[in-house]
Amino acid sequence: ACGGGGSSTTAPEASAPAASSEVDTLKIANGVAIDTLDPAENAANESIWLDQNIYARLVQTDPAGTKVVPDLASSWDTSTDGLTWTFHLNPDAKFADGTAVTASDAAWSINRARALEGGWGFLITPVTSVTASDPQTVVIKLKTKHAPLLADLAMYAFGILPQKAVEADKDFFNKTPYGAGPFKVTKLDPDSQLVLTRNDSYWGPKPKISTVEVSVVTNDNTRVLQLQGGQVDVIENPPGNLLKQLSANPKLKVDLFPSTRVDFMQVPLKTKPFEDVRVRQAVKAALDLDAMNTLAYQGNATPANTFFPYKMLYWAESIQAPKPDLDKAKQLLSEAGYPNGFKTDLITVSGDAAGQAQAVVIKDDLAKVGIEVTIQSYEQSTAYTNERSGTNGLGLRYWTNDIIDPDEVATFGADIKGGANSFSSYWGDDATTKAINEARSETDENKRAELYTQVQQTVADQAPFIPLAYPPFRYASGAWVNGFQVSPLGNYNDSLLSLTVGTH
Amino acid sequence: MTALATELAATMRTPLLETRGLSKHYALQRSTRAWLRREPGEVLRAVDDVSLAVLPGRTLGVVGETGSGKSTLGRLVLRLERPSAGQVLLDGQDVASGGGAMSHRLRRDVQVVLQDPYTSLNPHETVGGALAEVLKVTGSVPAAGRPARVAELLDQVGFPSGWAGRKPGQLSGGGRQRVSIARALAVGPRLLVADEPVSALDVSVQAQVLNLFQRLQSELGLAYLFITHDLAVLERIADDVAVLYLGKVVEQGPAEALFASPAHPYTQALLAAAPKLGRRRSTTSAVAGELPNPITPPSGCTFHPRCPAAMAVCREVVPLTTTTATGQRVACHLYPGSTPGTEPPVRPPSTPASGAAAVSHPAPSPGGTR
Amino acid sequence: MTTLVDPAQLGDVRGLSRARWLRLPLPKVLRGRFSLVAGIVLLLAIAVLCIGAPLFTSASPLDIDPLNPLAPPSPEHPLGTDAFGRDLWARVLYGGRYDLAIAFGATIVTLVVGTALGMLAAYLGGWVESVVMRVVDLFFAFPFIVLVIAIVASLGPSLRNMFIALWVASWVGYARIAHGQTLAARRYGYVVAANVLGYSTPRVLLRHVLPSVAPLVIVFAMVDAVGNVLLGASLGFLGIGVRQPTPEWGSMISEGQAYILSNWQLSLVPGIALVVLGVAFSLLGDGLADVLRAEQ
Amino acid sequence: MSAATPALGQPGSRPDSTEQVGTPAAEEVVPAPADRREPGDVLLEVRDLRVSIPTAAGPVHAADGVTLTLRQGEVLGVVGETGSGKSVTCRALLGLRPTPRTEVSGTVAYPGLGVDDITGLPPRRLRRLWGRHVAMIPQNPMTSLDPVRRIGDQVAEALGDTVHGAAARRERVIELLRQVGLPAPERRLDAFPHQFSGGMLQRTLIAIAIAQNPAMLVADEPTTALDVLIQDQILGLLLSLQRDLGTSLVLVSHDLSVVSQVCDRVAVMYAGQVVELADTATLLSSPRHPYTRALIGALPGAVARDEPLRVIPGAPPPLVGLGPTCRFAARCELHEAACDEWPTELLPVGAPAGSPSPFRPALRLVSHQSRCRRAPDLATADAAPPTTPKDQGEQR
Amino acid sequence: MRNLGLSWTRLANLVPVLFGITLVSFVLIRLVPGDPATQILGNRYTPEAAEQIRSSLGLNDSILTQYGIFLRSVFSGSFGESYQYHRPVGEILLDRVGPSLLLVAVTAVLCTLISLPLGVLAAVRRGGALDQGTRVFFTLGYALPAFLIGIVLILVFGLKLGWFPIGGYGTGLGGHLYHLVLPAVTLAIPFSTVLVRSLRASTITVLESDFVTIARLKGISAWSVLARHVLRNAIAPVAVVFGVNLAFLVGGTVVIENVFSIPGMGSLLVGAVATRDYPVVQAVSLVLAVFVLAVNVLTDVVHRLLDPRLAVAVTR
Ligand SMILES: Nc1ncnc2c1ncn2[C@@H]1O[C@H](COP(=O)(O)OP(=O)(O)OP(=O)(O)O)[C@@H](O)[C@H]1O
Ligand SMILES: Nc1ncnc2c1ncn2[C@@H]1O[C@H](COP(=O)(O)OP(=O)(O)OP(=O)(O)O)[C@@H](O)[C@H]1O
Ligand SMILES: [Mg+2]
Ligand SMILES: [Mg+2]
Ligand code: NI
Repeated sequence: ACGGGGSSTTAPEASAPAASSEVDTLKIANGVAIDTLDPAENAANESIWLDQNIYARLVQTDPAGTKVVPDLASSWDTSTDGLTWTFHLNPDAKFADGTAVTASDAAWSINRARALEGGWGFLITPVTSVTASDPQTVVIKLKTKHAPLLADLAMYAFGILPQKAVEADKDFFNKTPYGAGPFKVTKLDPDSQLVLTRNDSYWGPKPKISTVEVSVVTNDNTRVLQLQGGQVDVIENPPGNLLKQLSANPKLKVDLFPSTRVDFMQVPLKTKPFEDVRVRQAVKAALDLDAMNTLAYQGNATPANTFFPYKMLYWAESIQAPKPDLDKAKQLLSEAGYPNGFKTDLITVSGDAAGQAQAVVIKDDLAKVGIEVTIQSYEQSTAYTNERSGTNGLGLRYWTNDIIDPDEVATFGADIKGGANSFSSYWGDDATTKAINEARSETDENKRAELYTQVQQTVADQAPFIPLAYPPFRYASGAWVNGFQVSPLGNYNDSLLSLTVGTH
Repeated sequence: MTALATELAATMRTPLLETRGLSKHYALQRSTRAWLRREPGEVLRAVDDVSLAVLPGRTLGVVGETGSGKSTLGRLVLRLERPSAGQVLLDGQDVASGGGAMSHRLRRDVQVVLQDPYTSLNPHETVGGALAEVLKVTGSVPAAGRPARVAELLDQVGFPSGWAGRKPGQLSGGGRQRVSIARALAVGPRLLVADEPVSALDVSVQAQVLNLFQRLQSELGLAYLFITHDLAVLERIADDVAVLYLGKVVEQGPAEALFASPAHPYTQALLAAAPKLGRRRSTTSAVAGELPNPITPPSGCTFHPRCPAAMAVCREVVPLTTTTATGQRVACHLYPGSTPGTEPPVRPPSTPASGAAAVSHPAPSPGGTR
Repeated sequence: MTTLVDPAQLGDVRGLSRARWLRLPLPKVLRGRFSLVAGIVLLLAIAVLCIGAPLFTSASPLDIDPLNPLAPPSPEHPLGTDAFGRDLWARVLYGGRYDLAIAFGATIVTLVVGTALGMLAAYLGGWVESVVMRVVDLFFAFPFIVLVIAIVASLGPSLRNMFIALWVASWVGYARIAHGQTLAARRYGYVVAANVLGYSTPRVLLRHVLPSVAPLVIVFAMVDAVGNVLLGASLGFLGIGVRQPTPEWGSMISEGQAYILSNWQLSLVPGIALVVLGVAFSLLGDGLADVLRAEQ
Repeated sequence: MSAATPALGQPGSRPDSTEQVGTPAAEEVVPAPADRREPGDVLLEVRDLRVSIPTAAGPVHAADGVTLTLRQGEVLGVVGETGSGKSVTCRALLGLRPTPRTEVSGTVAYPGLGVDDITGLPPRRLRRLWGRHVAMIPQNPMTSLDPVRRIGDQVAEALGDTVHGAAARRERVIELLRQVGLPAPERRLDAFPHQFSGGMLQRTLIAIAIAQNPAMLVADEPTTALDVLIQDQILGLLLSLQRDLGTSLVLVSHDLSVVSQVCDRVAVMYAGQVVELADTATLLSSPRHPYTRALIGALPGAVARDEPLRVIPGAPPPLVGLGPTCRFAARCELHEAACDEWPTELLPVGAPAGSPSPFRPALRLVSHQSRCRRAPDLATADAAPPTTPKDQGEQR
Repeated sequence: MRNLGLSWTRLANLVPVLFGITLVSFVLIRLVPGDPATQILGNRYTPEAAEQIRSSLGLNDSILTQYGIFLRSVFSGSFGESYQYHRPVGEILLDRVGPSLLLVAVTAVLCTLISLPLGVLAAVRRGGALDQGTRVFFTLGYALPAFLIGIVLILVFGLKLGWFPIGGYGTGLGGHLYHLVLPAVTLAIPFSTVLVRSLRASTITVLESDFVTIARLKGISAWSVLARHVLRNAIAPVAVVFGVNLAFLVGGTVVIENVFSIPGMGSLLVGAVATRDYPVVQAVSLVLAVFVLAVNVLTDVVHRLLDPRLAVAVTR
């Protein structure tokens, strides 16, 4: 229940009746290649965010990331036991090839995503069936009540696909895939370029631009240079240190959007001395989250107080972010039997500038209480594999939400049985597990809030991992781009409907 | 007294080193196509059925043009390469079948002196160091006695022993050749294989080294297998001479007889072509034509395409070795007994020398030929 | 990204300008050899600056200063500070230690191993030669370094892993040179004589063949040392150089690369240091080639 | 002196060969003075030629005060040990320098060609001389032809503009190759040098040298790299070409036997200087320099087998920083204290100038010259030099 | 028809090398800790799901079976299916080969344009200003990391002067070439240092050789001597240097592809190792090797064409 506030948002509100765009192409430079455009299989954020421009879902999250609003389903009803959901499709909805979106397409698509091994089906485990009762009506049956159902269905993975076309061509997603979203793909070169073209069959408001060209430019500096040279209009992730310089340029602007990203430090609970909660608390007390914010994010992030994303649903504002207290840290360490500190490793992902900076600050902070840290950088895959065992020293990781409901983060982060071993800390607490399960099937908002606050507080006290920062999404764009907006979930499909590009 | 004399005579007859039917055939790489078609590979007969003997204390000179197989013969004798056929005998014993003891003996008894004075010594070792190394490795002299022995060796080759600390780079070609000889002497050999040891030296230095070779022979009783292309040198130093042509011995015999009346037309040509001081030359030459390709040697007598006395039989029949009246063993159809199955000889044995001379025989002294 | 093999560098000393003014009272080998003297002087200067770093700066290369990142030059920080407020001058000085370690450490191991393999292959011939030279071909044919880079990235950056990458990448050059030189040396009179004298294979190889193989290999090593430092820098650029927060020129350049638009000195200063080191080594290589050739 | 020489003294073979050569075209481009190939005329005049090569150890004086004349149709031999400066001197006659920074002084003039002095001329100006008037036959035929170009092209290149038209040039090339005794030349035009033996290469190089019928050929050890039999062939060929074309020939060799077989006159070089100069017979029969005597005595055939060879003790001095006095002094058996005071000069000794050459009566000899202070004593001494008892003279 | 030096023996010798490369890349990538399932699952990782994926990818089979399957896929040309892209690796390769190939080709052309005149002129005017200048320039070029050169080039020619695009690959052949100019220059600078030096040295050697003296003595002009005799002889050995160092060039493209955002093979390989996409790693290794070997064979052919002595020297 909060607006899109947070950090500075320099983009003006999209003026409703703006004339059509002067330049009808928007060029975006992303830092990461497209892994696939099959929504059920997507993993890379950048690709996920693009999916949402192509495939409409039954419902969607509003641009502020706070509530679920209609998409293909213009309305829905719930049975009184909360176990049967009926969705009524918009009769105007059409796929980009002009054929109508039918309930059986929708049911097929959701079932496809559910069935995919290693896919996102587990989120909606309580669902027993998804069927089309008539061409305009989708019926979803549950075995237990499931509060996050709508939020889950708004997720990209449950995008509605043209069943016939997908089934007819096994290379559908590698060529020029389309759905019922505002854009369709006209050129796909996963490692360098994606061209989105306006879908003229789209039932909703037509975008003012006709084409979006997304290029993949992995080198951070090269992206900035391309923006400075006017070769692109919007770039993802400009290096933090350049933000000041970029915003000083009247032709450019820096956009910081609130995100659901939470940076945290993983703690190897299975090993000495971290099995002792006092040691974990001492580490937490020694950290200077403000300094970290300054050096890693140029002050643009917010020090994290809980493991829930900043200002999202049920985020416990009341919990205090830790402040450096070296005396307390030293005292806790002595109590735990480590008055002179100890040595440990800190696993980081190489090439992640912010993470490296955080690591350097952590090393420096912990050195003050006698803990000697060796920074071990690995390429992402190895880093995560090493961290996952929970035995290889401290580690830096982050989380982002895919849905607006906190069920996902709570399950992964604090439920030892939730599949991710409480963010691989292997920390468990029966009360917390119970609270999370209750919250999932609880539909009363206040009760849910209470349960989630309890979970957040326990995690903050027990410190199985230590949340560090809430960084914003960083974009930079040319002053000639009007109305580029990113939702806290990272997608920008809503703004593409209304933004305009001027000559430059 | 008489018993000793006969024994002596017997040992004199046992050669120090002997080769019997020694051959070295280099197989040339076959093209893959030839290999696939199972065509036989080409073979270069660098040394072909060579039988020679070096007597103790005597010098066997080996002469021939480039590529005639002189160095290969030397390498075979030194067992730096395995023969394709034939044997090398040391004191009448086969080296190959003699096992480790035999090859050890070969390394002690037979040493080498090479042509290029600039690569024959390790440039990074001092003269004294190189000699001491030999003494150390062969274990013949205890460490304490080595400096004295080194000095002795250097003295023996006429190299100032005060220069033992010098490196080869500081020496002239002649100096290096002396050190090479001293190094070979350090093991106490009985035979030196010398592969063109004076070819790279200036006349004045060449004279010094030749004198040295001769003095060492008389002082130490060394035998030499002396390889060279220079007949003047050979005439001076050799007791016996073998003439090689395309891997085969075409003529061999006592040096004196061979130089006085060369039997084989090839030997005659070599002698005619060798420049002699003060002899005025004409515009004609001893022999026409080039050395044939050793991979595809001519049929019959391999010298026939260039031979001024070639006959029809030479093109077809390989001549056998026969002994001439003057005592050389020669493989040439001009001599009785060299053409298998044809007796009497095609020509009387006395004429061959004059036959060759008709082509070109040098006038003995300078005189106007134009 | 292996070191470029440059026969010219190995064989060419003709273009050297022998400075006439260089008539200082120097040991004989140094006299008149501008390249050699300049190379030694430069390398010594770098070594003194880096090893004696505490004498030239009081700042620590590791202490961060969150309040003072990316500061411009000041009396306190002669070259300013980096993104963590660390003193750039101190980092350059201390960082050189690692580069010298890389230049020597990585190079010496490949020099020894590669040379030994090449020599053995050429001298022993037969199947040993076939196997070794096939492997050499393999390493020459495939840009192994790319694979190794990727794999080291997975193993995690550290000086050790970087050494492994450098070793894997550059031993072949030595093996090739040593192989060729040994083949040639096998025909030298003194090597033939050593065989006839009945010397053992190790003795022939070490005492008689090695001295003629060494010069070219050593000159190549000078080139390779620069190549190794550069390769280290490339590893740093791909985020897999030495471990944070270790200062090492290559990784400093690549860290600074992120700031090249705002604080270019962060890359430029270690870049210049690297070039100076490279120039020192290539002068030394030229000079050594000159000396070794004169000795022959 | 030259006018006195009757042109008829030369046998008729020359017109013969020039006709084959297609002379009219060739004659036209040659400057007028060159036409007068009168045997006996002075073709080349070298005076006080000095060549100094800068090295790290100081300047090397590879030629130090060389004075020579060469007449039309004469064969001059140059002998000396390795490093005595034979090659540098002879190349300097063509205007070649061993390194770009080598300093050359003195005069090298071609009166017979109307060329005053070529020392110090840039290659650009020398090109007029090269090929047309002077040519060289190198020591090592294996390295003297461009390995990547066909034999025919390389010979054709040497024709300059004496022959025009592709077919004519081809004909001329074949003719030249036939002239030098290359078998089946028309089939070998497309061959590459590596397909030729050393002897065939040397023949090709001789063809290149005589392509424009030059007045002078410099042959720098043309047979040293070759086998005895081939050496014999090449020397015969050179002699017959020299005779047929009337070319002057400078023949360099380290082998006195070779030189004595072929040359009219011989210059003996030692340490960058000509120490004795005489016609061949005189030189061999009454050498007037101890070095020449020693050289003759050191030949393997000079003494009987059981006698040790006579050797020259020591080694030649390095050519750096030598003074004006005798350079052979340290190795000389006739050395006296007075020799160390006496700056050497090449002075006439013995037989008077102008007596006819025993080989070629048309040529008249210059005086016998020697650089030895004691040359007059040698005239009376026994022609054969005394023996040196020991062989242990090796010094450096 | 002249023998181009492409002897079957030579080609047959490449087979063990290629085989070795498949083996080495196959084993090496499997030695790296971390497994493909982790990558595929990402946040959704559970041990069970991972196990499921591993068995469906055949990673639980014996290593020999896996190698056999891989070899079969090589011969079928499909190279298997990428774990990450869910596409046949062959197809992915087809997309990526172009940029890399073009980059190397443009670089090679640039190298030639840079080194040929500089190397020869430096040798002809040895010790002159051009020689010294070339020397300094290339000492720097050799000692500077390529990525730094690349960034500076972008700053100057991309941003300041605006002559060339800042990264990217463009569309159409013209577009590709235009986009590849800066990256190719970046690669060409260090690569040329070697070529210039060896060309200079070989030119000097040729200039000092006997046959050049003989050619000059024919009385032909200095330019004719240079053009007819010196150039071809000097270039021949440099062709070998080029081939020997080709792996360097291909290795260098990894970094350059990153700086200039070119979707080539280098970045594909690095990415594939990072995601443990075994089929891609194996296929890219093989293709890169084939490419390098092919160019090496090509430089051999060029060398043989330039130097007739080698044309028949199949022996030995
Ligand atoms: N290792 C080898 N492989 C193949 N052929 C060889 C080998 N060694 C020598 N030959 C050939 O054998 C023949 C004889 O060579 P060898 O060196 O014995 O001749 P040589 O008489 O010593 O010649 P030179 O006077 O040039 O030293 C030559 O044709 C040579 O090419
Ligand atoms: N390029 C050079 N650089 C330095 N010194 C040289 C050079 N060329 C010749 N010399 C020196 O000049 C002297 C004369 O050399 P030259 O080649 O003329 O001797 P040579 O009589 O022809 O000897 P050889 O019989 O060995 O051919 C030698 O001492 C030699 O070292
Ligand atoms: Mg030989
Ligand atoms: Mg010479
Ligand atoms: Ni000789």
